[in-house]
Amino acid sequence: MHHTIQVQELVFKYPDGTRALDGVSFHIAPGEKVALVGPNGAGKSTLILHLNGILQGEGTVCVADIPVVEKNFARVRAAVGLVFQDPDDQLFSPTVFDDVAFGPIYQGLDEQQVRARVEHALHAVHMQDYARRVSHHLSVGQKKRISIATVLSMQPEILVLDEPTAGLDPRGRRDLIRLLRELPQTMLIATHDLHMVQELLPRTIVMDGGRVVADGRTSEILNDDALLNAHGLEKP
Amino acid sequence: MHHTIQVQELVFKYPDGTRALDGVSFHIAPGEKVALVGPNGAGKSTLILHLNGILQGEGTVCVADIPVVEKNFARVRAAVGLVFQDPDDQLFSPTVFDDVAFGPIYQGLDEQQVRARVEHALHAVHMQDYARRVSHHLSVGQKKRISIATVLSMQPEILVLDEPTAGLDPRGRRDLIRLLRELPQTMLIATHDLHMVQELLPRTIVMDGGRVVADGRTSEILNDDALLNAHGLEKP
Amino acid sequence: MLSAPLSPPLMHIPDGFLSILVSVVLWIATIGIVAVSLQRVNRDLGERQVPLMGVLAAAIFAGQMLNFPVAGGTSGHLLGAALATILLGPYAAVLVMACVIGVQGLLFQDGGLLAMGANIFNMGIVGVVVTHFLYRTLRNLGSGKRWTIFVGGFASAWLGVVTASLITALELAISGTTAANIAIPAMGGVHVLIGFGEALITVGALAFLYFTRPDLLKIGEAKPAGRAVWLAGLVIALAIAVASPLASSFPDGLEWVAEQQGFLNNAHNAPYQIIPDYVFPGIGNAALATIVAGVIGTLVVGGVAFALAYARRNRSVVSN
Amino acid sequence: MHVHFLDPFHNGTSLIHRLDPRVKLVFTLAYIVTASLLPFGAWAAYVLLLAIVLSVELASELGIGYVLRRALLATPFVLAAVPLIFTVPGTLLFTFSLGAWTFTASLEGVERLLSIAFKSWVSVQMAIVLAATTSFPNLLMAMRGIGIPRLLVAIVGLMWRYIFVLVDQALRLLRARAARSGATPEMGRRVGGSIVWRAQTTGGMAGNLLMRGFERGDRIYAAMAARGYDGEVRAFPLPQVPLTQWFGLGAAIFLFALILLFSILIVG
Ligand SMILES: Nc1ncnc2c1ncn2[C@@H]1O[C@H](COP(=O)(O)OP(=O)(O)OP(=O)(O)O)[C@@H](O)[C@H]1O
Ligand SMILES: Nc1ncnc2c1ncn2[C@@H]1O[C@H](COP(=O)(O)OP(=O)(O)OP(=O)(O)O)[C@@H](O)[C@H]1O
Ligand SMILES: [Mg+2]
Ligand SMILES: [Mg+2]
Repeated sequence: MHHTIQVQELVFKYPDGTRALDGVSFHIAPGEKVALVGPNGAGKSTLILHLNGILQGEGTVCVADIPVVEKNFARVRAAVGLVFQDPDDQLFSPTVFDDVAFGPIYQGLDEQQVRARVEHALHAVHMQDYARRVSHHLSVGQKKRISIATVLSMQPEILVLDEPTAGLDPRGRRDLIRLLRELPQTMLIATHDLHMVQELLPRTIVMDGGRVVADGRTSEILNDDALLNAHGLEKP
Repeated sequence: MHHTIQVQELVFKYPDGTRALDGVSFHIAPGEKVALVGPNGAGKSTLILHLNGILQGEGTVCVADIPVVEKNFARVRAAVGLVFQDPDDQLFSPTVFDDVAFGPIYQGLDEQQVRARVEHALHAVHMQDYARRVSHHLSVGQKKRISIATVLSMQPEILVLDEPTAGLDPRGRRDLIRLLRELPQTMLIATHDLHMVQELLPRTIVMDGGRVVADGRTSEILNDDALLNAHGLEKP
Repeated sequence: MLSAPLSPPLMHIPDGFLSILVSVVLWIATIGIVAVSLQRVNRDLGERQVPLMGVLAAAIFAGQMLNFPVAGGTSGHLLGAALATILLGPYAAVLVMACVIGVQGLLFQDGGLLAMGANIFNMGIVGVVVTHFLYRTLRNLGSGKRWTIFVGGFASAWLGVVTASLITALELAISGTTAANIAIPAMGGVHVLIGFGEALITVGALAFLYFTRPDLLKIGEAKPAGRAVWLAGLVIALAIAVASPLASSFPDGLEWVAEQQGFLNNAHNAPYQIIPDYVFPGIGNAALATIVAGVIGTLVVGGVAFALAYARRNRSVVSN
Repeated sequence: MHVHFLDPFHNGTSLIHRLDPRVKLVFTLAYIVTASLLPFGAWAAYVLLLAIVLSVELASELGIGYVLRRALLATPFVLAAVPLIFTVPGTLLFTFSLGAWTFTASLEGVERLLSIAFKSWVSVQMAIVLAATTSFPNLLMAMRGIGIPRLLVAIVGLMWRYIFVLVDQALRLLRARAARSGATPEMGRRVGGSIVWRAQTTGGMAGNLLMRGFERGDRIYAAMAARGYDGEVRAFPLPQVPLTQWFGLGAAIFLFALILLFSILIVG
């Protein structure tokens, strides 16, 4: 299967009239790790919510070669693992186990398979001892890891993360970057953390005002002072 | 009046037994701008909440020469403007105007004075056109500015800010630093942003484990690698 | 510091205060109404209901911690039934309130378990139905103008609280655990005041939402209420009609009663004089039974204590 | 800031902690029903009930002091039953007058008041033990086990999860308000604003919480949808209750029935 993301001429207006996406197009190849950067309100989160059909705008979105339209939602959501910025939005079940098992249960796996998936996912984020813990009594960094486990357990081909390092202290951030480097999936990461972009993600897409204003090699983009200044960014 | 902060042998335990402050003493002279740094859980926020009596521990705290004890709370809170880390914690009224007017109305000013105060405070943060907007629907950086206006309108002699740059995009952060530099008040700023400390604040207090472990010129402290490493900090 | 009470001092009835008949009847009524509400909410809200109901129930729970000082050391609190009804419509509001009251009882013993049916009925269902009834009527009378949101919100929040308190007192009286002619006016009286706090906060919340998210105020209006709600409203209105003449004659409250009673105790030492004269109420044949029970009880508790001590010693031996 | 005080669960490994949550829930309900059904003044039965709850407290290793302290929370409601002293007819104890009123206390009234207080006291203790020895996820399981609809259980589960988030938020809003409630007295003004303004501000905070609730509800829905949620609540089947615990529960209910029967026979 082709773990690609294709977005073409995507336009989206919020009900109150805010034109959050204004003709966005790009293409991500299998296995690529891509950063999505831009100032507050650029439309990054809005774009991400289109990648598995939570929002639907005009234009076409294809994920893993499946068009993101109503009848494909189940398949699309199995293919794309979405991690939201705030782990409190992501972890809604009473225990860590329930949360990580949620996706596999909805995929219709039987109990034994679900347990195996959960164990594997928690292992990947080094949280295997926390299955019985209650999600809200964990630290922010731990919640972040569990959030990632909740999508890993669905074994998606593509990972989409919204500001994964926000709110982590330096050590927690470093652990997370290491974890993301180990994972083999195609990745799209929206972030303000340009240091992480520099270290982890070879390609960068810059958005502003609902449009893609630059797309290219991270090393080039982060050295283009004029571009960075024009879009509220700063050299790391 | 003397816009000082004096803290002597302050000890505080949370109800669950956590000893968050373990004998903290320092003295800030009028007009000084001081950084408060240290790893997660060092006790920075806890200390700040003592400066206007929201928490009360053993030891003495004097602010603008007023002892922070129950009967002085109203005066202390008029003298110290506290800005919390998350602007969503700071803004609780429907419109920006209502929020900035809360302090002055509480102080018992008449309508005209309140209006003048609000206008002046919004002007200081360059948000004079936003008075009628809904606080909740602004960008993070704009909310941060409004948060600061809510305390400026009370005309405090001392500003205490908890992690003011967290969650801002690079441009928002730069604007905020410029604003803080312009303000004449005595300032104590708790932060993880050592770049800002370097630029803005000539003096630094380092906390760890509920104690002050260093207090001196920022330039010296930020060059003391042994100290920084020992307390989970990194040279900017 | 912010030592907030887990819930406002309201009418959460603990176990032991309602007769089994009243408890069971109200449990059955509550289960029926909650079941109908579940079905309706399922139909109207679809798959969004679980997250939305859950988080809003948590928000109402948390909102009950918000208070503001009123004169004389008391404070105004939020109960939330009116707000939930106006925002969500009656069915979803019943669910949200049932969850809030259920969790308060189950986790914090704020209200009993056997009495939970009654508590959900009083604070959830009665509060919701009365609010809905009055709010819709006022909105229609004012032909949906903006100010009717606030006037309707104020009046219905106030009436919701007062009615719920009267119904609570009525149930206690029917159970034989209080005297109707004192409890009903006392509960009603204090909640006439508490109701103002509720009403003011409700209007403040509505104003906030009107400014920030006016679309939210329309969710509750989307569906016209079914006949069931109007019928329930009628029944409750009748109950008020019966109870209110009593209520108006005695403007005191539960807290007032509390203070006065403390005062009475101190002034007259009343309860303490009883014991010396009469050793223990029900002396006679029952006394023997009590002694026997006491002996058995001591043996049971002592046995458990001994068994535990023994088990623990064994455990520590093993772990060594 | 983190609100731990909200979670009444005390981790432990005692016998009571290890019981199946459904057994505990049914046992607690049976106990409370028994207490409610006992006639007024059945002191022998009350003592037995007290012995049972004290034994359970001992076995739970929570510490009797902890339970008794928490049980006091429910006492203010006893005031509702105080008028009984004066309204239940029976043997005259004493009279006194207060202003225009004369109060006449009766022995039967006092007995009834004490009975109600006692029943309520032991019931609340048992409920405290249940909440303190059963983690909430297990209580949810027990709720499913006794037939509460899955949908409702799911809503309660989510509610519990977000109580911590939103109570934290509420406390922070209160803190923000306190921080800006400052005034300098020498100006000689009336400080604090009017009551209506205060209430409006508080209302704004409540509205704020609700709005965040709505917005968070939307985001959680998105998170659930992203993991395949389609409106149906799914979960693993419940595990079996061990046979010994079934027997234990049966024996306990039988004992309750005996206590009830005898006290009704003796006291009437
Ligand atoms: N629910 C909503 N209703 C109306 N407008 C919205 C909504 N959510 C976002 N917007 C608007 O859409 C635009 C894009 O927002 P989005 O959240 O996608 O930005 P972002 O790039 O993720 O910003 P940030 O870096 O702050 O996360 C902004 O102008 C925002 O105000
Ligand atoms: N409400 C509370 N109850 C119990 N312990 C608390 C509470 N709030 C904070 N603590 C504890 O007190 C200590 C100091 O916390 P504080 O919030 O002051 O740290 P901080 O220096 O502000 O950290 P950060 O950089 O993460 O903001 C920590 O160990 C923390 O876990
Ligand atoms: Mg975003
Ligand atoms: Mg802090």
